[in-house]
Amino acid sequence: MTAPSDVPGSAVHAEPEAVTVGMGTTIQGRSLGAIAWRRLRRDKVALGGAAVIVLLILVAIFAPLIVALFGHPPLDFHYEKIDPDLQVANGPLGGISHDFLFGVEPVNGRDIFSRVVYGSRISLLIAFLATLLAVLIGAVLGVVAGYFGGWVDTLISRTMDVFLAFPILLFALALAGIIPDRAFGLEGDALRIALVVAIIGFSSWPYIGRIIRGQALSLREREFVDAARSLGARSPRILFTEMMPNLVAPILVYATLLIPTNILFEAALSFLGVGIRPPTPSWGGMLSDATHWFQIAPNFMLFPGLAIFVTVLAFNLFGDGLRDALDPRSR
Amino acid sequence: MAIYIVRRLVAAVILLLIVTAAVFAIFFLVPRIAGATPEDLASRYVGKTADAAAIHEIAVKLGFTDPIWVQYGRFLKGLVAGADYSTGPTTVHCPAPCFGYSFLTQNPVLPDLLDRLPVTLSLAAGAAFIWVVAGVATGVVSALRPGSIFDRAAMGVALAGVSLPIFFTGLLSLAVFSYALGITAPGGSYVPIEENPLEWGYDLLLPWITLAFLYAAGYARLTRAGMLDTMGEDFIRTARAKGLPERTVVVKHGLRSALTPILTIFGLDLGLLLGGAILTESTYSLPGIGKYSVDAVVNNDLPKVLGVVMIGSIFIILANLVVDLCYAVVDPRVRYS
Amino acid sequence: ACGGGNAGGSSSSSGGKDAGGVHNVSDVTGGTIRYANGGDWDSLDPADTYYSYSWNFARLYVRALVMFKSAPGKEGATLVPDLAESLGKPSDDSKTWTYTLRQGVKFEDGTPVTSKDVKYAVERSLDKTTFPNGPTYFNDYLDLQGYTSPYADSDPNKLGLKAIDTPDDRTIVFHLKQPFSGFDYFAQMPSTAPVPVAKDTGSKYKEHVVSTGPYMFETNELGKSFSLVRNPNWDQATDPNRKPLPDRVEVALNVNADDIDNRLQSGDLDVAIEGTGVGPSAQGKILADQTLKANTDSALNARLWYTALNPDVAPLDNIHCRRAVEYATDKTGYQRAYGGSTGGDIASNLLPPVIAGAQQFDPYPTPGNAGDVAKAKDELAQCGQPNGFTTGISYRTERPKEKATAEALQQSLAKVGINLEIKPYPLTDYGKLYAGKPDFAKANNLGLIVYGWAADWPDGYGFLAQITDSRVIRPTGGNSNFGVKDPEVDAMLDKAVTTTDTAARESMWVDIDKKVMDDAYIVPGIWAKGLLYRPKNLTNVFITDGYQMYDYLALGTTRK
Amino acid sequence: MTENVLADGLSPMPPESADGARAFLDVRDLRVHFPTDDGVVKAVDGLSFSIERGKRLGIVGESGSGKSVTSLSIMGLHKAGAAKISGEIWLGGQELVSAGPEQVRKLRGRTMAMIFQDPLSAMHPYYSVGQQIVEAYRLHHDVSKRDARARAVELLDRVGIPQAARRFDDYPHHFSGGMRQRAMIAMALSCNPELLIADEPTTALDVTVQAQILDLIRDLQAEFNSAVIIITHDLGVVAELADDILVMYGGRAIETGAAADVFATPQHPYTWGLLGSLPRWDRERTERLMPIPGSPPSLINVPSGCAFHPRCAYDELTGGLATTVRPELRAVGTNGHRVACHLPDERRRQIFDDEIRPKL
Amino acid sequence: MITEPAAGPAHATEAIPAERDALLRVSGLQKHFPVRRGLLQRQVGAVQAVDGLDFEVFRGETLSLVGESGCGKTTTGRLLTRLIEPTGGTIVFEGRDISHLPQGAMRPLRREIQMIFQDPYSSLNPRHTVGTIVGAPFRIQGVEPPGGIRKAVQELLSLVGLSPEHYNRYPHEFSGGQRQRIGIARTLALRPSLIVADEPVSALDVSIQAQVVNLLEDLQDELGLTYVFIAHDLSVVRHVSDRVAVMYLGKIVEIGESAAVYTRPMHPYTVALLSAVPVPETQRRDKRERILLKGDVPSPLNPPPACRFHTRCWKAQEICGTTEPPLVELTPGQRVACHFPENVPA
Ligand SMILES: Nc1ncnc2c1ncn2[C@@H]1O[C@H](COP(=O)(O)OP(=O)(O)OP(=O)(O)O)[C@@H](O)[C@H]1O
Ligand SMILES: Nc1ncnc2c1ncn2[C@@H]1O[C@H](COP(=O)(O)OP(=O)(O)OP(=O)(O)O)[C@@H](O)[C@H]1O
Ligand SMILES: [Mg+2]
Ligand SMILES: [Mg+2]
Repeated sequence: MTAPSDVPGSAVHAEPEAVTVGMGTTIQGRSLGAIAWRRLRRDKVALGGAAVIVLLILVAIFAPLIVALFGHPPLDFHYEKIDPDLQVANGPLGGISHDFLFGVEPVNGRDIFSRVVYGSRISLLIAFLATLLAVLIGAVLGVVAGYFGGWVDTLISRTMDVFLAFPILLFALALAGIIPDRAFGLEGDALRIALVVAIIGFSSWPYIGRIIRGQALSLREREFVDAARSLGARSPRILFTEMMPNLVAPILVYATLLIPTNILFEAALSFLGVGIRPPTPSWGGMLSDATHWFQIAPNFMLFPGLAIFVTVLAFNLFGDGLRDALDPRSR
Repeated sequence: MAIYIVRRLVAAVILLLIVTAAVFAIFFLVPRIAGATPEDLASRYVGKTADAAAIHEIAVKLGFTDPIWVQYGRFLKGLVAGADYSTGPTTVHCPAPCFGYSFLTQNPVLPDLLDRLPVTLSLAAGAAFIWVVAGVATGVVSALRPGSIFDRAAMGVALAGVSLPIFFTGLLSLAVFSYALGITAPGGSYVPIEENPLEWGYDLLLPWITLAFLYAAGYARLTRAGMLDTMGEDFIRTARAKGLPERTVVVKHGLRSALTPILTIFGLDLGLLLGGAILTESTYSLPGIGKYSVDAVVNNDLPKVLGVVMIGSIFIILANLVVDLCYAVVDPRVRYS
Repeated sequence: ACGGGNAGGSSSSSGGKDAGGVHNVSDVTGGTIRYANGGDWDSLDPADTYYSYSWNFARLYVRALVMFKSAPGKEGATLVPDLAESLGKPSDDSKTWTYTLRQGVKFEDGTPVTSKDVKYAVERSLDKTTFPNGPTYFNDYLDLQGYTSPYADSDPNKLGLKAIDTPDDRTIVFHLKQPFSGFDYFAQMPSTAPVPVAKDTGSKYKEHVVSTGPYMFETNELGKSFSLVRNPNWDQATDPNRKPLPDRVEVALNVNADDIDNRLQSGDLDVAIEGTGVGPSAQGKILADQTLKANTDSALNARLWYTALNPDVAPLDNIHCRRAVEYATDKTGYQRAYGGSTGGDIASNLLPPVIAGAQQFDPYPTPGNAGDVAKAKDELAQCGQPNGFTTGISYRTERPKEKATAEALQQSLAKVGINLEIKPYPLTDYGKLYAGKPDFAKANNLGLIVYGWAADWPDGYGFLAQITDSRVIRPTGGNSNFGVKDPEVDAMLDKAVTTTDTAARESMWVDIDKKVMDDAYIVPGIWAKGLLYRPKNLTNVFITDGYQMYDYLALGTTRK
Repeated sequence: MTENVLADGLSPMPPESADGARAFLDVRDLRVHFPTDDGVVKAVDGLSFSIERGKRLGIVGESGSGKSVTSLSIMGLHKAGAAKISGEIWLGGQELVSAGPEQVRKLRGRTMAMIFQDPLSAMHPYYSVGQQIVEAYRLHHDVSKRDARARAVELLDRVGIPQAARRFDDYPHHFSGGMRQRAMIAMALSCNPELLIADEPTTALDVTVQAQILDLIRDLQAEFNSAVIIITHDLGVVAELADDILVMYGGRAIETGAAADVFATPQHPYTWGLLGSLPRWDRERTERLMPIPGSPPSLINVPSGCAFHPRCAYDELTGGLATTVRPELRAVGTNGHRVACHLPDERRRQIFDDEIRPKL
Repeated sequence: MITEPAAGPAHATEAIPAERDALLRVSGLQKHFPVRRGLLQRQVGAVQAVDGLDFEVFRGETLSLVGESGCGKTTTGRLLTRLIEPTGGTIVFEGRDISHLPQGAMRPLRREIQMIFQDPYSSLNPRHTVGTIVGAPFRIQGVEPPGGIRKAVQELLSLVGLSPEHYNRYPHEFSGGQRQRIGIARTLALRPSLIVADEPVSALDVSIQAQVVNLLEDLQDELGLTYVFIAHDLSVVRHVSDRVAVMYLGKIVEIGESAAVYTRPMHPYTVALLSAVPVPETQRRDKRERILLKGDVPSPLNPPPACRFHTRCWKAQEICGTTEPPLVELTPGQRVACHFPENVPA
């Protein structure tokens, strides 16, 4: 028995070292997350997006502080800044000055800067919550549809079709007119936020749902699912322990990409007058107010519009980067 | 093929029923759950002053006192058999498919809708044309030179495009092009194509571009990704191995398969254009379905809302059907027998 | 600047020949006048419409018994006979009113108009299920005896209503339940314009109204546009009131308001038909530009923008709390919300100056109209709410100015500790389901209700009846009186309507105004003005006090 | 010797065109490197071989040893940016690495053609099988559509598609795996290429169909007298088909020679391992197989010296040479049998005779 | 355990004891996958993936299933492990009919029957650590091994030739062969008596394949395992199996001692199959008699009637297309389903 390939010792407890020799160099002990992080770190654009997002979140959180430092309370009127006849700011540039960084609103002279700053709270909060809701519904239903297949899948898929065929913007408009002032133990802004979150969440889950269903369908064909079943695992375990961890990456990516869509959605709702109630500032609401003024007070339209644009762009950039980083196919 | 189409149409009708039922239920049940009585609902349609008796009479006339399924049944019956409506001195027959009469204006809904359809169709068709051509062309050129200056610039613009809300770009371009520079038509301009095609195009130019910009950006991104994917396929390698010139490889082998998924998305988008149309028509105040539907919803005029939903859903379903048929033509693997 | 009752307000002169408040005097005929409406028309059916611009315009295609004179200023608020030979002849108790029709008036198809056609028109206007939009004065005042509608009428000629007699083809007699001295105002409503029973298609009649006026319908696309052309069967000889100049009238519906303003300025349009004045953007542009400004008129409307204080909602049930609000309100903010001085004058009481006999007084004066914190706090203390209180304020979602009002009130009331929660409701259901429904308003704590009211016609009754009479408050909603519930006021109203002496009647309206103000049920905001833009080619342009906008009957154009 | 090599058709290290006689395909010191996120993948790193027309060369080696990369380099099918290619590839007297892409393109399909492993994904799903063959044919021949069609039908018939004229209009998904592979072959052969590269042409097929295809390739090659490179990791297929064999490991050739020689007297320990780990059904059952321990090398951090040394049982016998110096191909015996191994020939022969041969 | 009365005669050859102990007995096993189309998902046909299998697996042996792609090998394996429900026939495991046991009742039995999967890349959950993967059987079955799960897993890892330190690593850090070892370790965790290995080495490189084959053999010796070994590589099958069953289109055409089948194949299909296998040897290449079959394997959706091989068989006659040949024992221990078998001893 000199054959070197027959490593001496118990044949059953076979050559652990020998096995690892070749691979020591081949495979570095990096998790998928680490690989993704490495790729992401090199993606300057995505990082830029992430930086802007972080900045925006900070702005939203510290809005009172920022406004205290650079602006005026968002609800305070500044009649002295307004030409009583023309209704717009005295002087050129819509009242932009070191005191009012973005100028003032027509009619009442509120500080556009601080309203944009406070508006970020509504936009981000609603977009995050709505995305969370959409992801929760979409991921659970998607994975259930994909895993169980059959009539469960048919039912869920058709439901998604119906949701997608539904004129959701109209529905939102209608619902907002019907919902009473107090409902579900909520009132005021909280109720409006809940309402908008629900509308957006319920209308955007099928997008996530479809993707997750597709992923679940292909995951189900992976043999580790069979392996778990052959060990006697029950469906919940397979769904949540075996499949879900593999869906975290796509869910994360599509959630990131859904956030900007939802920001736009929220803005559209506010624009059509369904969103949050005055005087609480929101970007879409400001744009809606600005429609009557944009010819003589362009700054009133420009700044909330740019705020939406920058936010959405940042999320899109980051989302794209994240997808590229987490998707093994991408370069 | 015929069987396939019939089957799809049957499925489409079922989907339509579900969607309308859902709309019906929402618009009826939600107010009821919020505590509204049939009279409350009717009181919306009684003018400035009416006493309880008149309100009740209207509630009966509009059928609010019936159970919801009776009302929905009546709606369905109107679709297949037409319906009779009292105008006061006489009853008129609204021939099938009857979408009902507006609660508020007492106008039949369908002619109103058909009247406004050309505006929305004009808007949609022009925008779709622009965005497909611009988006796909940009995407292909980008995909052929990934990482090039053109690619980066195009993708940058595309990303900006998908990040801009329609109502913002709309207002902005109105402010700049129509009011400041005066080179495009002001908001609210619309002339039917059969009256003056040139004027039609001129009036719709800005709305088209605004609406198309959003989608074109998306399509450029999609096309680029699709092309990059396809160009990595084995059959592209085969085409190259035959010695085909790169242009043939790209156009005949690459683009053809890359475009199929875009076709699907195009179908979906066409169907879902209503959402975009609502915002564009609101921004440019065009008298189309989008604006009509917003008014209908604001006035809680259910027959109108249902009509819009029907038209919208039919549109979605037709678009999907057409796309699927195109798909079958383009991709022999899904050809149905 | 504009004194009470002085019609037309301030008007700037333009290039054309102006005389007696009329711009561009001309009797050139021909051409097309193009109108645009920012919204939809409630209805073109004379029985089913309730907008002043609509009544103003309806005179182009139908003739009611009586009409507002086509004349500038105050004269425009006087009634003249139209279809009738003279104004109504009341019985002694003012319960019976008789009119005699002119001879030779024909429908557009040449059929002669008879008193039966007028009776039928009034009958059908009673049917509120078919014609929900129109006013209900006839329903309320005629002695109906259970009559509901000609469509439910067993009479073969559909003329079963006992409250109206037509003793012959030219005479029509109205019998009222209660005396009413201002019946001619009812008779000027388009619902007295004759409708041939054979041509009546009920709710579809609006698609083709049979004309008696100088113009008739050429095309009519509901919700989109319609056009009028000259009516060959209209005879100038029968009509001393009208001098129709243009050959054609086109009206576009549902055009965006900002676009209307822009197109007026570019000459694409002639008249914004609603007559409420240009939007904020255009106002800013126009006021900043002297040449544009020269082409404007400021119309003082019979309209009050106000905020009702709802006594159903505590603590506004206490008069002192209501008065605290009166004192705390910064009226300059209110005015800014409506566009500054261009949008209207600060109102100190209810009756707009344009209403005959109206007087201006200020029961709650504050320095510079900017609110008086000290007095408000004092009232609050008397109310037992020294630290203020919290209540809701409602407004109509689609009205940016009302939104601005709510925000401005929120600001100014906060200074005395009154916190407002802002609650927008959709315009169409505001009166029917929300603010105008007492239960709802109470349950949702709508202490302040932002609203506006315009007189149906410029007299005290037309202005006050619907907002101060407690008996018009219906628990089912649809109210415009949000809480003036005072039997004394009701009694004063009853007395006024039976008073035939005009001067006495007018002073009674002022008393009611004072009483309501004293009880602080209403915070008057602005007596509205509209900044009307008048393109150069428009001729015979003047503001009539009858409708407080351009008189559409008189307009002509130089553009062919 | 030169003559001998040419007669063999295999000349791993032919003289630098000393007398102008260069093999039909001559690959010299080919290096294909892919820069990636993790480092440079040296997929092929100094590979030389040649083949004459009328000969069949089998390239074997395990997954990732650079077989496909080599064939794609010859065809010029690597993406311009992704791969860094150096060395020389001479085909019929023309150098391809330095040639312009348009020049190489003109050779593709006509002078050299390729059969791919997975015929389903390698054919365009939207065009009929016939169209795809016609496309290749008409590109290089100025013939009418009808003539091209006739030619395609003839080819389909030739590769054994029943009712070729009728199947012409079928799409790839209508064909079974074996038929697709036949159609691929028909497509590749449509222009009578002088060099045919078949990259794992039978891996996706069943044994019985594989036998049919191998037969077909052999017959056609004899008929057209082209040079054929068969790439596979199935030693059986090579033994069946190839005249010469090239064994690759870690992007390099480690043994090459006439097929008979390599199977009869394999020289490299890796080749031994390959043969030893194969179970044989036509022989008596041996108790245990002789696996090669460890796993294939990383192509980014290729082991120093002999790339096989971490898995080699005899690397100690080279006195450390194996871990430091990269062995070059050296001739052993006659007939151009060459091996890249530091073991002294004597020692190697002894090990083979004593330890290996009995177990094979 | 209940000793079964010999339903199918277990025949003695010199290597195998007379009355053999059948661990698993399969009779008439069928699996038809319905093909549904249309709105109502009407069944328009069935893929007859497995259509009437009879065989038994003896304790401690390796039975191999060979055949071409799509002939139903994997389906058989999944039926035996009851990952799918048979359409017909019975599976008797240790005397217990498990063919239609509900999943709940099947759970405890899953400790006894385990499966090794073909693809080492897809059979391990990429998001779980090796420890989680190999420990999963304990957790799922609620078994607390002495010394804890971690210790048990580490023992298993060293049993299959991996280092216990690999416990916290993820599958992507391992090569294909190592991954297959991880899969095997998981299979072994509950000490099953029967292991169904579905092409356990097909995805591996030749050089690695042998490591795994050796490991499987060693484990069988050490732990007394019984294997049902599914493969299409005839050489590997020959190497590992005691008996072999040759499948064609959902049916067993020949089954017997592997030595006998390989040296004296009786079914024409087996003969053709063996002749088609390329042999890594050049000397004999031109001398070997090769039987080239016509055409491709027909679709199991619409298999040929009677003898399913008759469309490709060079010996086929009329009867082959009309009468289905039964699986009969022509020589002891070797059963063949053919009307005209080859190599029949005189
Ligand atoms: N475009 C590329 N970018 C980076 N690495 C690549 C690229 N193409 C191939 N490689 C790497 O080059 C090495 C050799 O690949 P190649 O495809 O030639 O192997 P092979 O011998 O054909 O293997 P198989 O038998 O699996 O087909 C592999 O490690 C592969 O990962
Ligand atoms: N879930 C399923 N639904 C429908 N048909 C199936 C299903 N699973 C397998 N089949 C079909 O059953 C037949 C047998 O499949 P199976 O996977 O058992 O073959 P196999 O012998 O394992 O083949 P391979 O060697 O390719 O793995 C095939 O035609 C396959 O398409
Ligand atoms: Mg390869
Ligand atoms: Mg299988």
